[in-house]
Amino acid sequence: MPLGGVLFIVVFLIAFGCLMLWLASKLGTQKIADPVKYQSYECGIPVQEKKDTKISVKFYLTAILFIIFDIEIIFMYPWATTFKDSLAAGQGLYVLLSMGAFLLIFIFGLFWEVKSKALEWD
Amino acid sequence: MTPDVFLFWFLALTTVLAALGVIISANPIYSVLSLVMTMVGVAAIFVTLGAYFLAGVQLIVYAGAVLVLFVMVLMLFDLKHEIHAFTRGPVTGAIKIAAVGLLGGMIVGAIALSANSLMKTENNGIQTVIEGDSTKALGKLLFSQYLFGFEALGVLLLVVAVGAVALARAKGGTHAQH
Amino acid sequence: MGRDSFEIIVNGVKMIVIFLMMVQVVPILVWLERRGSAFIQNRFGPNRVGPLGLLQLLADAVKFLTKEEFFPEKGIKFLYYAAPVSALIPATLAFLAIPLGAPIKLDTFEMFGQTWGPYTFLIQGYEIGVGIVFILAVSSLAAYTILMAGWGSGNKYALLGALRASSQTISYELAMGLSIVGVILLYGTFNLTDMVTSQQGPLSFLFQGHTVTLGWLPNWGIFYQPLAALIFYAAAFAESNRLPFDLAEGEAELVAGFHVEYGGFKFNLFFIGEYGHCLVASALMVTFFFGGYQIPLITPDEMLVHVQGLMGAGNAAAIVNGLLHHVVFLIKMAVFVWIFIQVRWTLPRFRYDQLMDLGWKTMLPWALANTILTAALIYVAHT
Amino acid sequence: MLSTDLFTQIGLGHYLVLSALLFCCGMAGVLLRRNAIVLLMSIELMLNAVNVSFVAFSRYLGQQEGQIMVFFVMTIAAAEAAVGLALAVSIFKRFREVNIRYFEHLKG
Repeated sequence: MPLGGVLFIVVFLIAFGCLMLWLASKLGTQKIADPVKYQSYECGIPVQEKKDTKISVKFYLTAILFIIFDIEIIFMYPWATTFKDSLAAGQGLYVLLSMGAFLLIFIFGLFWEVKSKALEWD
Repeated sequence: MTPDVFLFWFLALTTVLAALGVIISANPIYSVLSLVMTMVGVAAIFVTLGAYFLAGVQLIVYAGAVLVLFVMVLMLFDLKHEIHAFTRGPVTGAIKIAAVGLLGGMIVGAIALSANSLMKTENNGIQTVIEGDSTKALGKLLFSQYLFGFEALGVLLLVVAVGAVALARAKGGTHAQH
Repeated sequence: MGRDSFEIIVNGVKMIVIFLMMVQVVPILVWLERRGSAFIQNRFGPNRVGPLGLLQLLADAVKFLTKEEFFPEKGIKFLYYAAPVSALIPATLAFLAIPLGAPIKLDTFEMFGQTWGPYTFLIQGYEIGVGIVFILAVSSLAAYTILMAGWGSGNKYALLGALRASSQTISYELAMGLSIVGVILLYGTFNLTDMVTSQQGPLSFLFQGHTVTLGWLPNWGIFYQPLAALIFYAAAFAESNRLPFDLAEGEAELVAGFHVEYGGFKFNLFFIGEYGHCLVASALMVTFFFGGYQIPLITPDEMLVHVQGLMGAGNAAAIVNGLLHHVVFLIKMAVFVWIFIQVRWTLPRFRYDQLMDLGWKTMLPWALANTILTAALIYVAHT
Repeated sequence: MLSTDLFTQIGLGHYLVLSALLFCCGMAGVLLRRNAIVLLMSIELMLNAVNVSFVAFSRYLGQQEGQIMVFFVMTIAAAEAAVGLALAVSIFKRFREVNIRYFEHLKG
């Protein structure tokens, strides 16, 4: 049963990773306490504390568009597996056209996103 | 105890504990990571139910896409600490928990009471277990009986794409002042 | 020892062996990468420790293990340590689902005074019916490793690097997923073993009721889906965050992206994960487009007959046949891994806007075009 | 009548109870939490609980329709998350906080 195998290897990997980290911490050289060493690494200049780092909302937009298009792509998978079977069953044109309509919506969405400059990074 | 039974109890326990983690942890980052755990557990439960393709879709869509969005949003907001993680007032809180407990008890009781009739349907079922090529059957059904719903979802996704972009787009970053 | 527990132990050991193979390949790849880059840039590269610098691998391992344990003061302990441990999981899970060699069909044999029934031993961690979907699903979980590392380090550059890396990964996941639709259309299945099986023998396909055969070409997917292969491979480069797509890390100019605060073995675990993605991408490339473990123009069954002609019938011949195909798979995979290295030291890096434009405005439309074209061609060919 | 069958014979009822538990967790989250994003996550949890029962029914009644429904529910849940988070972002931009008590300022 594949699920058992997957669970087994996940548990094994976690154990392996933890063991390695533990081993590395035991074998590692002695710590030399120095408060500066444990600060965030910002290329040597003193750490700057700004209340809010402005992060572009583009990252978030990309993620939203990713969800939408990802689902549309997932919808194509069952279609792709059954396409040859449908052809053999003589329903080829029907399935092709119904997917064609879906693809048209997809293309229109992609076209709109490009046109509306939602995908522009500057 | 057969492996299947062990798997079910193991997965059920993990999933429910992770789901509790979502609502209990005060830091939203831990909430969302627990939710990832829940989603992975639900996907594994789908596998034990023989819905292999759906399990994959569950991982790709929920764990891979939707929750990445949640994590990214939380990181963009950079919510260091939450002062009011839970609703205030012990009385309202107790009432709410009682309501949830009542609902849970009612559902579980209903299932327990109807267990006999459920078992009967199970025996009368056309075919108790769907084996093998359930993905292909899924595809065929999707493109015959449920074609309209499928196309409608395409349109829905288009509308959502347009709407979400229009909502979220503004000049500047997440911390723009107004 | 019971029969069931024996099988479970054999499968467990097999999975661990494949995982260890994957881990062991990483230092060799590092050596290859350093020597290869030196060769490309007309330098010597590591050549001091051992012959050809081969013992450098061992020295590196010792160095990784003896680094000081470090935890940044603003870090979040759980996330900081969980990220490198979980970095191994997606790549390993994906790699174990790929068929690495022809299945070995064993007849009954005697062992421990018992007769063991006929087995089919797969050179594959576990066979999953919906192979591609499984691989896409587990590799989509890789984004969490990056985000957890970025957040757990408590460093704003690490966080920015993590956001950039995950944005880039998900953007190219679209192109990758869409290019696979063409592949699924071609083979009509999600199962990787079935895909490999349908690529056996010489190139032959059905066109409007006639069977067209080209005896001198193998029946590989690359001849049906060249565009999908190109898009898939390019997206795989972006997915594994390697040059020319290593914006997030920028090893040479920027600090290091999401793993600024990591060092020693924790960094090494990320490193193994990253090379694991390269290996998975190369292995998938071989499986989808280059006939998997099959020797060109000869099916595994025909090869088994040849081997049996040399060694006589029996289990030994079956094992040799399986291992032979495994070696063929590794050779094919090595070619693609080498292209990964070659490209890294040949092409300069993109700008971030160019990267996003390439993913969304070039590769996604082309993958879409490939899907439509494939569907139309299959429709024309089958009517 | 408490026998070990309850633990060793996994049937439809077990999956339904699991689904109910997950649903209650989600509902408790919606009622008790104040962070808008956690609310959205709890809603996702409830939708997932429903998916579990759909798949369980589909399996034990031998009908594929349940799986199709799960497919649709997943799509709609993802769409809902996308729009909900877009709203959360615009609220955050105004008030620098995603607590639900700011939602009431949205009218007009």
